Amino acid sequence: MEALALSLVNAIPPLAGVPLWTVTLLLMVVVAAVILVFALTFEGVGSLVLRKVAGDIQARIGPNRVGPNGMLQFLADGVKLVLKEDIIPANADRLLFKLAPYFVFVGSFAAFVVVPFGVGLIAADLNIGIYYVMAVTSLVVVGVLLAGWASNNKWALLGGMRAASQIVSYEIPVGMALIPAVLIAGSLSLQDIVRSQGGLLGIFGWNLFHNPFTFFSFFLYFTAAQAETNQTPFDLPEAESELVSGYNVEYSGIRFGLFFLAEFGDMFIVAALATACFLGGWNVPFFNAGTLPWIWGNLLSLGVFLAKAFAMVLIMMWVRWTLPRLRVDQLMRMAWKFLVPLTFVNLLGVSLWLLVFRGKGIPGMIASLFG
Amino acid sequence: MGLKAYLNDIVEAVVTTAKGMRITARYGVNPKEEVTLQYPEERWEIPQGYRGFLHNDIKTCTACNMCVKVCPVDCISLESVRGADKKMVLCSYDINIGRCMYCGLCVEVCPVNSLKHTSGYEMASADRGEMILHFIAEDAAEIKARVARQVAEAAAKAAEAAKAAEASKAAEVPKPADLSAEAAKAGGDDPKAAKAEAPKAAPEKKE
Amino acid sequence: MTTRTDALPTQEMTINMGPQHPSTHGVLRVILTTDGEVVTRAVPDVGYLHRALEKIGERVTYAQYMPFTDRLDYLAAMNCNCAWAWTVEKLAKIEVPERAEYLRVIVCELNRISSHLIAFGSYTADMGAFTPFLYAIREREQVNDLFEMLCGNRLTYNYARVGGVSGDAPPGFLEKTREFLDYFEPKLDEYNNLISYNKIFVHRLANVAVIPAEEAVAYGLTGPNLRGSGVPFDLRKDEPYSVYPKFDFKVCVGTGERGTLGDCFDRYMVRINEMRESVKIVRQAVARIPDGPVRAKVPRLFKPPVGETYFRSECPRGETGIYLISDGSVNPFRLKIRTGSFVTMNIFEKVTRGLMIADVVAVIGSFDIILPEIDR
Amino acid sequence: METQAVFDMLKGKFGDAVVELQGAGFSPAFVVVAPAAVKEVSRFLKEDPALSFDSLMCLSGVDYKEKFAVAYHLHSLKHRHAIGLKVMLPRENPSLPTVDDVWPAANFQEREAYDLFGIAFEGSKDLRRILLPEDWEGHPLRKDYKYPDFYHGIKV
Amino acid sequence: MSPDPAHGQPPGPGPPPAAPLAHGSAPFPGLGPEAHVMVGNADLFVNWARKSSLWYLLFATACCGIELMQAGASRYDMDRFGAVFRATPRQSDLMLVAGTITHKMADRVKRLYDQMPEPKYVISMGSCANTGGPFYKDSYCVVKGVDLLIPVDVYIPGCPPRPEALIDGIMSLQKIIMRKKNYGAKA
Repeated sequence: MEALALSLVNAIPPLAGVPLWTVTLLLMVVVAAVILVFALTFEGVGSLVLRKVAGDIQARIGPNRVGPNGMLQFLADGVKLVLKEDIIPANADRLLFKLAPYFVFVGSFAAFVVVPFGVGLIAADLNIGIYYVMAVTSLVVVGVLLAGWASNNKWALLGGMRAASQIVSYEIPVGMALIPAVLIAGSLSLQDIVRSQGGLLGIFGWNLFHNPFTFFSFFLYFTAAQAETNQTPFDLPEAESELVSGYNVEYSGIRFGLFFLAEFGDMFIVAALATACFLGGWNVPFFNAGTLPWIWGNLLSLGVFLAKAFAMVLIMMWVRWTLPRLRVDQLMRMAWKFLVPLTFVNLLGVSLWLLVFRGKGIPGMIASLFG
Repeated sequence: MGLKAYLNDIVEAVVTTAKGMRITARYGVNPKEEVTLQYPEERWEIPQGYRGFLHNDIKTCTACNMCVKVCPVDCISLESVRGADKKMVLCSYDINIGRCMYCGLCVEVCPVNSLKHTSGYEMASADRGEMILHFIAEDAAEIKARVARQVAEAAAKAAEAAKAAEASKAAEVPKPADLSAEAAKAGGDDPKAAKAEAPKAAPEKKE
Repeated sequence: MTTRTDALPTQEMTINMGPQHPSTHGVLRVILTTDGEVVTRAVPDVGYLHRALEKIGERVTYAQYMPFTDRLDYLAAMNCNCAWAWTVEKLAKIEVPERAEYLRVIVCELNRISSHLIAFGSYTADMGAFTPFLYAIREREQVNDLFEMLCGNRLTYNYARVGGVSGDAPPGFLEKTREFLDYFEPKLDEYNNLISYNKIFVHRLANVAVIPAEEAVAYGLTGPNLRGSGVPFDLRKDEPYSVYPKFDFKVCVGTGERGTLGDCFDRYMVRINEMRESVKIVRQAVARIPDGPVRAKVPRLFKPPVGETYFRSECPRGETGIYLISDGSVNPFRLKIRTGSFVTMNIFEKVTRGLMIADVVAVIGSFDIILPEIDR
Repeated sequence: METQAVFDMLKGKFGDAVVELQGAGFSPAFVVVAPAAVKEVSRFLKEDPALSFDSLMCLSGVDYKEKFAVAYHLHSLKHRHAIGLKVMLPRENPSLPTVDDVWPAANFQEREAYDLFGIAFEGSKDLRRILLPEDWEGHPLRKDYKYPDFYHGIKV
Repeated sequence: MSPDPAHGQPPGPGPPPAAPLAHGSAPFPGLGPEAHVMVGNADLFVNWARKSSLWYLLFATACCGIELMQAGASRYDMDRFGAVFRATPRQSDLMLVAGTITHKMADRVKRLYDQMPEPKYVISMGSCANTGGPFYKDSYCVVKGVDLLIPVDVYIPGCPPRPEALIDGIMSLQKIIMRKKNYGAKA
């Protein structure tokens, strides 16, 4: 960010007199605002799309009366939630009750910072990008647990406990499934990982097709991430038909709205990580977007990235509307007996592969065969 | 758990999930599978004989009271007086569609088919009182007064025309009959009997 | 899990589930005592929909009671209508025209399909898959359309009458029924592919709340719940009434195909298979329905002879038995309705012990209870 | 097995505790037994191999105006026969032994009879009101039941 | 419990009629007549948002509940109007009383209503909720109309009402919501 500020100061002479840190700070605020707007828009549109997809799958239409073809549905929902009475139950722990939604929202929103949207479109290219995402999204579980505890409602408490155990368990397979991408790129930075998948091989340069183990890794990641974001079949913390509404059962108005938004934010983060680590990120197949002028290159790569991420989100919704829900012990069983061992085996496989073939993937080997 | 069973489990899970997702995808992409009826614009064609809100054609209604008696929930109330021509005149005929259970028993017993189910079903209202349908707009008291006048006129005419012997007969007031017993007798399968019966001069109200 | 509990003092938690809970199928209330997620005791508290149907029965005439039977089990109103008609006919020994009996069988079996569709759909919704529920309702709408065509209402039909049915099938009804059956039968395979054999779904149901056959009989379970335990007892076959003996169909029983005999999956599967059998029965009935009148002559204010009778018929939720005492007047003297769901709830506390909270939902769904039947 | 035969068998075993057979106009026929003997008779009906009435279909309270009664409808899955069992009770403090240890199915239905008729089942493992709220007054299915005017301030 | 103003209000049929905006007197003194326009637009927007997003409480007690489900299902699809079900009263705007309310259930209904956040609306669906319906005459334990317990905005007759009738009821509730004055109206 400081580098960007420096270049900005150099580019615009009137800024030379201003202290560098103010420019940096201003830039940070602007970037944060842009990302916030993006996140909110995505979350709003996401909720609409979710309902539309549900409508399609369930042989009906979905929202189509509010605004043209139902496009303003999310706006109406949002405005209504903001204007709703904000109830804090009498026996709730007021401070924690108020705090919990912010934890959840911040947890999901802060992860947007390292999402590599384009060639140069990343708010902070941290060199520990993946770690950062894993760490920050874990804040969500704190919020959910707080919400469950503070509501002083047994359904909420059960939901919170379920969320805690679930997210803690599934962190491991999620992390393990992402490590192959790190190994191949040799970096934890998401930008580096995306760049490592570029090149002349087109879609075969993606980590997904690097070797059989990465291929499986992608699906393991996808499954585990579905659980991380509490999507059906792993939506136990909310479990409408069991826990009424789970951890957010006592929340109303905008506080509930924050949970609601965070859910879609998480969804996008997961999809973005999958895109960045396995599906080539913003890389345009057979084309190097970096060679274009800055603005066009970024726009093109942004478009490609969003298309991939949205496709992933759609698949998540599709799964959500198809599958039933696991039971809590089966959920744990699945994490510890299936996903964790399998991701470890995969990791071992990828490491061996990289060792044996000196970092080359199958497409790369085939390409080198043909010269 | 052996390795084979372990792997089998995974394969089965993947295969059955894929099967299910294929089905939902088919519905998702095929717009022809959509069955939604966009209600206010598109409407379901109501079949013949649909049991919607009740409607009484008061012109043909004979105030026989059959519908009132057969109604299991007492949602019909009618008030009638004997008119000058010895026929019953309806003073009020109300149906509380907020209580009605749309069973159709009253329509079945109506001897002159004046009570019918319409195909209407929309009558959302903000007021509970709006759910009571009044089929006679005029005030019941007014009708009663008018009919009483007519009866009195007719009686006077009859008194004039006939001599003292008849006059004494006209003055006699028929007794209000025990309706349920009479109707029970008249019940059976002969609606005519039910119609002919119910000789009552006193206005009879059932609620 | 259990080994460490003595080190850490834990407390049991009492949770109130219902009466307003999405998966109690109405207003059932269950008082759960749980140790974490494990249910140590689940006591059902019913009566939130007690509407005094038996008392009403003593105050209205035999014909007037017909619409109230619609409300006895609103998912299978036709079956309840016919059960009432059959009971009164048995008491008063009224001969019913054959066409009317055929029509009754057709509507009963169609209603069984639509009722099982709700059972199937709401069960999958309880298990977290909402889409099959909507598919099931989509098919159910078509049955509703058929009934609407036949008797003018979608849910509370009031179709049967003492001595027959309220009206003959309108022209085109039988053809439409056949069309529906042709449409519906393949859908069952689709359901099976979509959800029944889904790994997660099977895992949720198999080996949960196993009820052995003797226990099922002792606790008075009937209908699909009894057959799910492997007891091949179906009143349509074993105590035949109406024209059921003329049809060829199979009694579906649980086989324990994915777990233990008598678990939730068996009860679920019995319903799915029963829909297929119902389709078979309706097909035969539609093909063979004779011509003739549909209503015997019954005086409008009819008084049955003095006597007591008990008639039971196979409703979608088990046996609906009506114990009717007549004192020769126009009103029933005493009317007791024994319903499948009410008796089934008796075993609820026993089978839910030691299950998890999510399983309690599964058990409620697998019994396919409906509250007006429990509470009346 | 025919009802008459069942009745004779019971009469032979229990003597005067078996009061009468209600046959004509009753379907199924009822064997009327004395209140005190109902548990033994039930157990015998269930466990005798020739009878083996293994399922209790229906248990109903009845208010015959001058008397209360409890009617049991039994069915045997093994022999496919059915019978009724009836116990006449006085109007004052009607009570009889429970049969829920013979047929577990009886519990809920006994609770219902208790709730709606006020018939007490001695030895029942859980005899509480089942359909009506705990603080409801009276037993509504009795013929002399008067509807209350208000319940918790809401007009009935 | 919710600190909602309706608590002390005696339950009566329907909401109090929306106070019409007093003409002549500006809602915000000193702002001049154009404040009318502003307030009017804000009202319009807020009401639009509220009517377009009626999340209803899944509160199906009896027969009408099935029609409620069918109205939310594929053929009638209440989601078109932005009406989706929520399982918890805290997140619902609309309580669809679908079915018979017994005396045993009565205080639950009141509690659920109290738990809903303002602004909240109630639709009484079907004869049982309207007046007690089939159980009006002889039933000792049915509440004769849900408006004895909570204020009702819209009544839908029918036993049970068709899904179309329910949607019609929701649309008339939307009309009622659009007429409400939130800002500037003197209480």
